[in-house]
Amino acid sequence: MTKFIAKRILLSLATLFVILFILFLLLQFMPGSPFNDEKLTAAQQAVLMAKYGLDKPFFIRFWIYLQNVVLRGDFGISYAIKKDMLVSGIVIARLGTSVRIGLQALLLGVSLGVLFGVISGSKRNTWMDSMATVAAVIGVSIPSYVLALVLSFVLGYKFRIFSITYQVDQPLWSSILPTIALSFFVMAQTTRFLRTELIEVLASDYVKLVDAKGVARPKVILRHGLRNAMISVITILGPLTVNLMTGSLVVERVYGIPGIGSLLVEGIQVNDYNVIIMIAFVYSALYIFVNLIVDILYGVIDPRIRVAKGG
Amino acid sequence: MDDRKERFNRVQLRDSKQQEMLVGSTTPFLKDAWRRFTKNKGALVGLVAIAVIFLFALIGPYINEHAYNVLDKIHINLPPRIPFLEKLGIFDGSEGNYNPYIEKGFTNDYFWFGTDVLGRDLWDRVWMGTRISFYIAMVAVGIDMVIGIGYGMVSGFFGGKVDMVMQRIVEILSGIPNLVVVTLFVLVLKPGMVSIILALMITGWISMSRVVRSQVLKMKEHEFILAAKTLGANSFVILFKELLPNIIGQIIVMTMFSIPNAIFYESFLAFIGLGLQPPLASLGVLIADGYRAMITHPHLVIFPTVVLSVLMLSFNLIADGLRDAFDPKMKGF
Amino acid sequence: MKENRILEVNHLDLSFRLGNEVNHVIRDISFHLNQGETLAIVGESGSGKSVTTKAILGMIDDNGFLGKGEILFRTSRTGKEDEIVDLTKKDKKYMQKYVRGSKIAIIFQDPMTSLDPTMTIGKQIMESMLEHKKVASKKEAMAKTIQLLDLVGIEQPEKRVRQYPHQLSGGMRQRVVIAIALACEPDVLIADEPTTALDVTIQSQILELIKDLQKKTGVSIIFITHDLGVVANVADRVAVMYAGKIVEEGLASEIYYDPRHPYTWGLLSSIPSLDGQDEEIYSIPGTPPNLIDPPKGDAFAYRSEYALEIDFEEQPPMFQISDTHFAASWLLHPSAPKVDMPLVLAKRIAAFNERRSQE
Amino acid sequence: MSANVLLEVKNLSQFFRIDRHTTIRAVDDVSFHINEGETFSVVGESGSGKSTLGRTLIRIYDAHSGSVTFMGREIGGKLSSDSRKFLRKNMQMIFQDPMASLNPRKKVLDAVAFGLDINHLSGDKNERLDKVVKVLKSVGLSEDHLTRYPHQFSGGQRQRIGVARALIMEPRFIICDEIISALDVSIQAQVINLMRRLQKEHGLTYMFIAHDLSMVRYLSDRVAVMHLGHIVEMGTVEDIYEHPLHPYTKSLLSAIPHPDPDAEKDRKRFVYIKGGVDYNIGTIRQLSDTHSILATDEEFSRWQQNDYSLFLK
Amino acid sequence: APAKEETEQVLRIAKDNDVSSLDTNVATDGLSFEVIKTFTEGLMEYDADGNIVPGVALDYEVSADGTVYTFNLRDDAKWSNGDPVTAADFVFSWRRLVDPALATEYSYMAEGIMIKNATAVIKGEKPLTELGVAALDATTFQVTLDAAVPYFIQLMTFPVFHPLNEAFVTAKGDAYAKSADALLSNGPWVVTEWTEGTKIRVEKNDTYWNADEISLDAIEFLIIKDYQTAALQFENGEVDMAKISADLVDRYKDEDFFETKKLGYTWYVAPNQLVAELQNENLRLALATSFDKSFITESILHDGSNVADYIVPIGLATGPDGKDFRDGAETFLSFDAAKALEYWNAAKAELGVETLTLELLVDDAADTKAVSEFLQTEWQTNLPGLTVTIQVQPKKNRLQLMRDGTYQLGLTRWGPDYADPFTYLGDLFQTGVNYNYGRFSDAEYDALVQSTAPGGALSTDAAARWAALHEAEAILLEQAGILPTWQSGEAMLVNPDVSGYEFHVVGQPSYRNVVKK
Ligand SMILES: Nc1ncnc2c1ncn2[C@@H]1O[C@H](COP(=O)(O)OP(=O)(O)OP(=O)(O)O)[C@@H](O)[C@H]1O
Ligand SMILES: Nc1ncnc2c1ncn2[C@@H]1O[C@H](COP(=O)(O)OP(=O)(O)OP(=O)(O)O)[C@@H](O)[C@H]1O
Ligand SMILES: [Mg+2]
Ligand SMILES: [Mg+2]
Repeated sequence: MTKFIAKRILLSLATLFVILFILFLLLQFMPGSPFNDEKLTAAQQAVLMAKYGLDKPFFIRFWIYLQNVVLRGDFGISYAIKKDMLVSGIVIARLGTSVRIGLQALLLGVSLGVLFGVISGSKRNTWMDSMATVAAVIGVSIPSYVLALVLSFVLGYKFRIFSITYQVDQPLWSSILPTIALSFFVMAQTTRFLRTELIEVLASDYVKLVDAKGVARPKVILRHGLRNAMISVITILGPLTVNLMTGSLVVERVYGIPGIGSLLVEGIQVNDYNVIIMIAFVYSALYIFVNLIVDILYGVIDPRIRVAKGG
Repeated sequence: MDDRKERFNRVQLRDSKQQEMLVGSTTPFLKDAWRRFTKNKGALVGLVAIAVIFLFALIGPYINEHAYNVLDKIHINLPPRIPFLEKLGIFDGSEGNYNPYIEKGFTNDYFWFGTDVLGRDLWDRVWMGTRISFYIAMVAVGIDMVIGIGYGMVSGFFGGKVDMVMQRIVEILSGIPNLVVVTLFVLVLKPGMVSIILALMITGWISMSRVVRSQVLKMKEHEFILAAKTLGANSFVILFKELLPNIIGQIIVMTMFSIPNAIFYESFLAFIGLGLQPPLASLGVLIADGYRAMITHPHLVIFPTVVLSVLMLSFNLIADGLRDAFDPKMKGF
Repeated sequence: MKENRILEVNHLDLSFRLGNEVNHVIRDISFHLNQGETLAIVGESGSGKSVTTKAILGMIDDNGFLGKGEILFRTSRTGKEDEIVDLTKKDKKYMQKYVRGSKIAIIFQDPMTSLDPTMTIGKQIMESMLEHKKVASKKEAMAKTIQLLDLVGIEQPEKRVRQYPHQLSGGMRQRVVIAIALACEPDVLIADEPTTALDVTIQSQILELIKDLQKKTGVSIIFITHDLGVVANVADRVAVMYAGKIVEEGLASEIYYDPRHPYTWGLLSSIPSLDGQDEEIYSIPGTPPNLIDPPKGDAFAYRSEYALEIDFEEQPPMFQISDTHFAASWLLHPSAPKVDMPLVLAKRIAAFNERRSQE
Repeated sequence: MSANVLLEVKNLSQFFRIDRHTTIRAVDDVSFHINEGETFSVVGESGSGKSTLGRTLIRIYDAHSGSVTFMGREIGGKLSSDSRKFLRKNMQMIFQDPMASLNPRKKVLDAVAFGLDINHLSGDKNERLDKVVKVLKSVGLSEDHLTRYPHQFSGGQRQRIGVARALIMEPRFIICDEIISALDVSIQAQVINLMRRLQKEHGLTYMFIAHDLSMVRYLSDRVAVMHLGHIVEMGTVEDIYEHPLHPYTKSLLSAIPHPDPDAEKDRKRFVYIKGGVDYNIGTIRQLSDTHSILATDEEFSRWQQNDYSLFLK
Repeated sequence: APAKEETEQVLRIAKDNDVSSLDTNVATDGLSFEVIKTFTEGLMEYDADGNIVPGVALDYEVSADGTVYTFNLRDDAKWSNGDPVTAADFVFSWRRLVDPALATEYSYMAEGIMIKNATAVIKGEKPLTELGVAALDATTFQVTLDAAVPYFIQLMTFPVFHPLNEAFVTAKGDAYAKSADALLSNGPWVVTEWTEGTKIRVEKNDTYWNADEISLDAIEFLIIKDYQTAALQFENGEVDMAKISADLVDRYKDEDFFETKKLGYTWYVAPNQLVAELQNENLRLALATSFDKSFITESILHDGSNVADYIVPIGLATGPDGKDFRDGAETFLSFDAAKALEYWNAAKAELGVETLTLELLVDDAADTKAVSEFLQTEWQTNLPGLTVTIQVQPKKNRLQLMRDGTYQLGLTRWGPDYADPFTYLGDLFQTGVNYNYGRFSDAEYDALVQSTAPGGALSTDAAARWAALHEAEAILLEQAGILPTWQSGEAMLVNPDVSGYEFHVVGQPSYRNVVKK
C-alpha cells in the first residue's frame, strides 16, 4: 500500500508540474497586465513590470517561480488584489473557509443524497421514489445563484432564521445557508447516481442470495446494497468534492464568503497572475489528492481493487 | 373426457418453422428501446415538455406584437400581465401592492412575461433565449460528442501505452480548474458564441470520453469483437462498425446529461460576465441579468429560470428514461 | 399433506407481466419433496425451474404474480409443534423471518456473482446465523463458520474466513455459497444449478460434497439442473419440466430406465452414447414455446414426432404409471397407439438393464 | 501421414505479463499437429489455456514464441498482408457464448456477410445475398431470418449464425472454442450434428475446445489434454479414453457424470493432487505412434506401473 | 441572529469590493483610500461643506510664484504609538512615494503636482534627497514645485501625500501595512481588525488630536459583493449604509433611507479616430446626438446620475467666481434626433456610403451592458443604415484595447484626481496623452489647454484660465471629439439614524462628523 501511495504521489508531482507549466503558459496569453489601472501610463507600467520581473522571458520566469515554490514555498506576491502581499497568506486565509464550508456541504449533501437515493432506489416506482427523483432532478436544474438568493431571501430575510452573510466570528452558524445552497447539487447528484447504482446492485445475484438468507430488508440494503453502490458514487464525489472545497464563486458572492472561488475570478479579472496560479495549483493539488483518497477509499470499500493495486 | 379414437391418431411432425418459434419480439433494438422509452411516464413528460418549449422557441417570439430587441422607453420594468388570467388575480400586472399598468395607464397593454429595464418584452426574450440555449447546447454537445467519443474510443480500444498517455492528458486537463481555462479562452478570443462553444469543448468532453472509454473497455472483451478480428476487420472497422453501434445507447444517455450541463455552463459564464454579446440573450444571460434585480422585479428571473429549469428537468428526465430504455437488463419491461 | 413430505406445491400458477403482455411461466404445476430426499428438477433453459424455486422462497421479481395454487411447507417454530403453512399466503416479513435462510436455503448457479465482493466470506456466512439468532454471540458464529468451511472442504478455514470472494477460486466460492446455505441448518436446500458454471472436476467434487452433507444433516434437497448426468448422480426422484409444467415425475431409476414422456425421451437421447460414434445424436427439433401465448393442448406436441391429434386440443392429465411414477402424455392414454421410444435410447436402456441384471 | 498434416505447431508459448512480478504462462511450450479432415479436441479444466491456444493460432494474439505452419505456410511470426488474408480465409473460429459473439446491433444478414464485406469478397448485392442465404440454409436457418437481430433467436439458432459466419469464408480449418458449453442439452445435440454434417460435406478440419468429455469422445479423432498451459497427454480418442496414463487425464475422466443412476451410485472419483507434477521438468514421451505424454522418467515409470499414489486421491 | 444590543456607536458599511492595500503610498483604489482616510490625516482635510481646511497643518504659506509651499504643522498631532507627527514624517512619506525601488503606481501624482525633481527621481536619475520636499524643523514642512499648480492645496487631502512614521515603517519592513497590527494611525480611528475578504474595523483613536470631536466609536467596512445581499442585510438592520445597483432602485426609491448622490465621473463614448469613418465629424456628431441620454439616467440607472451634455462634471470644481464650473456654462451635443439625422445624412454623403457598421466596446458590468444595448438600438433607429455591434469585455481588456487603439467606439469613464477641470480637459484629450483613447487632436485645443496647465501662461490668472477651460471644452465637444453620455450617480441605502456623513465629488467620504443615534 505504501509503495502504491508513494508511486502515486510521485506521479502526482509530475502531473502538478505539468499543470503548473500549462498554467504559466496560459497566463502568458492572457491579454493585459496586472498593472492596468486606467490612470497608469505606459512608462509606469513598464517600471512595474520590471520591478516584479514580469518583463523577463517566459522560461526564466517559470524557472524562478519554480525555484521559489519548491525551495521556499513562496508563491509570490499579489500584484493587484492585495498589493505586495504574499499570495500564500491570502490564499491560505481563505482556503480554510472554503474547504470547511465545502466539506460541510459535502457532508450534508451526501447524507441527504444517500438517504434519498436509498429510499428511491429501494422503493422503486413508488411515490417516494418519484418524489426523490423529482427533487434530485430539480436540484440539478436550478442555477445555484438563484437558489442561493432564494434561500437567503426566504430564510435569512423573510423569516430571519439564519444569517444572510457569512460572519467570521460565527463561522458555523453563518455558514448554514451557504452550506445548504452548496449541498443541493451534491444531494441531487448523489441521489441520482445512488438510485441507479442501487437498483442495479439490488438486482444482482449476491443481493438475491442475501435476500435468500432471510436477512431483513433494511440490512440488505444498507450492508450490501449501499456499500456496493457507493463504489461508483464515490467516483463522481471525487471531483465534486474538489469543486466544493475550492469554493463556488456564486455562493461565495451571494453570501459574502471570503473563499478562494471568488478570489480566483477576481484574480482572473485583474490579471493577478500569482493569485491565479496559486489557486489553480491548490485546486490541482486538491484534485489529485482527493483522487488519491478516492482510490484508497475504493480499496477500503472494494477489496478487489486493494489486491489488484498490489497493496 | 372425450375418448374418440381418432383424436389419438398420430400426427406428422409439423414443418420446422412452426417448431422454431422465435423467442423475443421481432422489433429491432432501437424500436424496442423506443417502446420501452415511451412506457416511461417521466421521460414522455420530458419529451413533450421539450417539444413544447422547442415549439415556443420557434414561434413564441412571433405570436405577440412585441419583439425581443425593440426598446420601449415607456413600458419598462413591467411585471407580467396575461389576459383572462388577470381576472383570477394572478399575472394581473401587479408587483406587491403596486400595479404599474394601472398607475401608469397601460390598461390595454399585456406583456405576458413582463418587460425588462429597456422595455423589451420578456416573453419574446425568453423564447429567443431558449433558441440560443438550444443552439449552444446542440453545437456544444455535437462537438463534445465528436471529441469525447473519439478520444474515449481510441484510448479504450488501443489500451496500453496509448491509453496511459491519453489518460494522463485527461488527468492534467481535469486538474486545471475549468474556470481558468475557460475564462482565458473567452478573454483571448472575443467573448461570444464561438468562444463559449470552444470553451465548452476544452473540458466538456472529458466525462463523455470517460464513459465511452469504460464502455469500450467492457465491450472489447466481448467475443464478437474477437470474431470481427478473426474475420480480418481492422481497428477502424471494429471501432466504428462494431463498437460504436453498441455503445450508442450509453452515448445518447450521456449526451442527454451533457445538454443540461452545457446550458448550465453557459449560464454560469453569463453570470461571471463572459456570456454572449448583447443584445443576444440566452436563458443564462437572462437569468444572470434578471438575478441582479431579483428582489425588485422577480419576474425577470422567474420566467427564464422556470423555462431553463423545465428544460433541464426535461432533458434529465429524458436521459433517465433513455438510460432505462437502452439498458439491456431492463429488457422485456 | 402426507406425513413424510416436507414441501408440497399444488397447482401453482405464476406469471410475469411484460409490458402489456403476460408471460405464463408456471402453469398448474404440482410436485412434492419428501423428508430427506433429493428431488431433481430437470428441463431446458427457460422451462421455469428457477422461477418455481423462487416462488417457494417468496422471491419472485416485482413484475411476477402468483395465480391459483398453494405451496405447503411443514415447519416448526422453535418449541412448537409442526405446523403446515401455505407459503403463498405469507407476507414478505414472515418469509424473511421464518423461512428464508433458516428453513429453506438456496444455492445459486453462479458462484462468481453470488457473493458480495465487498464483504469477507466469514461475515457473509455469519450473517444469516446472526440474523436468525441461531448463535448467541459473534464469537460463536465465527466458530461455527469455521466449522462450516471445514465441513464444505475448505482448507485452512481460519485463514479463509477473513478473505474476500475474489481471493477464492470458483470451486471454493461455490463451497462458500453452500456453507452459507447450510449456516442455519435448514430443512430444505434448493440447489439451483449449483455446478453448471464449474468445470467437470470441480463439479464432481461439489456433487460429492452435497451428497455427503445430506448424509450428515438429513437435509431435503431440490436440485435443479439440465444435466442428466448430474441428475443421475444426485437424485432420488426426478421431475422433468417443460414449458412451465411438470411432464414426468418419478424415482430416478424410473426416469432413466423407464421414461414415458416423449420429452424425457428426447432429453435422454440427446446425450451422446459412449460407443455409437457414427450415428447422429438424437436431438429435439425446434425451440420451446412462447409462453406469452401458450399453445393449446400439449406444449411439447409441436416438437414431438409422437404427437397425437388430441395433443393440439387438450392438455394431457398426469397419468400414473406406478406409485411414484407419473407422466403427462396422451401416449399413456389407453386409447393411444403404441409407440416406441427412439432407438438410441431403447438401445441404451437395454444395455443398462442388461448390466443391472448382471449385477 | 505428414502429407495430410494441415497444421503443425512447434513449441508454441503464449505469456501474459500482468505486472513486473507476475507473468501468466497461459500456453507453455506446446507442440502438436492436426491432420486434414480430422477433429482434434483440446480438453482441460478452466484456465488451462485452451482458449488462449486457439486464439494464438488464429492470431488474435501474437505468439510469444514457437512456430505454426498452416497448410504449408508459416503463420507464426510477423504476417505479410498476403499471409494474413490467406489466414483469414482459411482459418475461422466459432466462440463459446452465442449471444456475446454476435454483435447485438447487427442483422443476421450483415453479421454473416461480415467476413465477405471486410475482405471485399462479397461481390455485388445479389451475389452477397445469395452466398448468405446459401450458407444459412446449410446451417439450417432460412431466408426469413435474414433481417432479424441476434436477440430474436434461441441459443442454438444463434450458435448456428456463428457457424454460418465462419463458414461463409469457406475455411479449411475451424477452431470451435467451447461452442456448446452455453447451450442446453437438447440444443447441444443440434449444433453438434450440424458441425459433423458440415465437416463431412466440406471436408473441414476442426480444433474443438471443450470440457465436456463425453461430447469430446463422441466427435473427436484425436484429443489433447491440457493443464496449466501444457499438453500433458495426447492421443486418439481410444488412447485417451480407454488407456489414459496421465493422472490428470484420469481424474478428468473420472469426473464425467453419466446419465445412469446405478452407475453413478458406485463411481469412484479421483482427485488430482495439485502440484503433484512439475510440468516444466517433464518431457514428451511417445507411448505409441499416436499416444504421447508429458512426464519425467520417474513419473513415467510409476504411472506405467499404475502407481498413482503421489498424484491422485 | 438577533441584532446586537448596541452600547457603542458603530457604523457598519457594506462595500462591494475589497481594499487592495492599506499602505498610503501603494493603495490605488477608492475603498482603500476611504479606509486609509479613517486612520490617517493629511496636511489638509475637507470640511462638511467641501471646503479645504487644515488637518495636520495648522496653516501654510505660498510663495508669490506659487511654487513654494511652507506648512506649519500642529504640535499636538500624534501617532497612535505616541510619537508626534513631524515634518520628517511627510518628507519620508513623499520620498517613499517616488522611490523607484518601491515603484508605486500613484507616483504619477507627485509628477502631476510638479514637485521639483519628481520625474527624475521616479526614473531613478536623481537620488531621493533631490525631491523638492524638506523638513525645515519638526513642525515646518516645505514643498518646492516646478511650476504653480492651482489645485495643489486641494491635493494635500489625498492619502498618498499623508505622513508616515519612518521608525515604524522601517521596523515593520516588508510586513508594513499588511495586517492590522502593522499599521499606525494619526487619524480619528485606528485599524483594529482586518480580516481577509470580509471586514475591516477601525476604532476610535484616543491619541488623535481632535478625538473629542469624533463621535463614532468604530466603523466596520463589511465586504459584501452582492448588492442584493447587502440590501437585505440593510433591511435586516445589519448594516447602516449600503450601495445598491440600479436594478434595486425601484424597490427602494420611495423609502426614506434611500439616497442618491452625484459622483465626479463622466461617462463618454470615445470614437476612435484611427478608424477612417470616425474621422468624419458629421458622423461623430450624428452619433453624439442621436441617443436619448435621459432614458439612460432616468430609466436604466436612476441612481442620481445626470445627463451629460458636457465633459467636466457638475460639482467638480468651483471657479474664481465662486460658482461651479458648470453653473451657467454651455451644454453640447444634446439629444436631438432630427439634427442627428441631418448629420448622418451629411456623413453618409461625405463618406459615400449608405450603410455603415460600427462596433461598440463596453465593460462587462450590468449597467454598461444595458446602456450599450440602449445605445445600439437608439443609433440603429435614429440613424437608419447604421449597424452597431456590441463587444463586451472585462474592464482590463477593454482598457487595453482602447489604449492600443484597436477599437471603434468605446464606452469609458474618467474619475477626477483633483477638483479642477484640468483633470478632464488636460489629462485626457491633449494630443498624444495616454488616456486620449480616441486620438482626438486639435491644435487650438492643445494650445488652450497648455495655457491652463501648471506653469502655463494662464496658470496664475484664475479667471482667464477658467475661460480658457470653458473654451477648450467647447472645442472638444463641438466637433464631438468624444460623445459625453452621463455623469455618474450612486444610489445608497442609509440608516436614517445616521447623520453627518460627508460625501465629496472628488476625494473620499468622511465619517468624522457622523453620529449614529
Ligand atoms: N422477471 C421476469 N420477468 C419476465 N419473465 C421472466 C422473469 N423471470 C423469469 N422470466 C421468464 O420465466 C421463464 C422461466 O425462467 P426460469 O429462470 O425459471 O428458467 P429456468 O428453467 O431456470 O432456465 P435456466 O436453465 O436458463 O436457468 C423464462 O422464460 C424467463 O424468461
Ligand atoms: N488477455 C489475457 N491477459 C491476461 N491473462 C490472460 C488473458 N487471456 C487469458 N489469460 C489467462 O491465461 C490463462 C489461460 O486462459 P484461457 O482462457 O486460455 O483458459 P481456458 O482453458 O480457455 O479456460 P476456460 O475453460 O475457462 O475458457 C488463465 O489463467 C487466464 O486468466
Ligand atoms: Mg434457472
Ligand atoms: Mg476458454
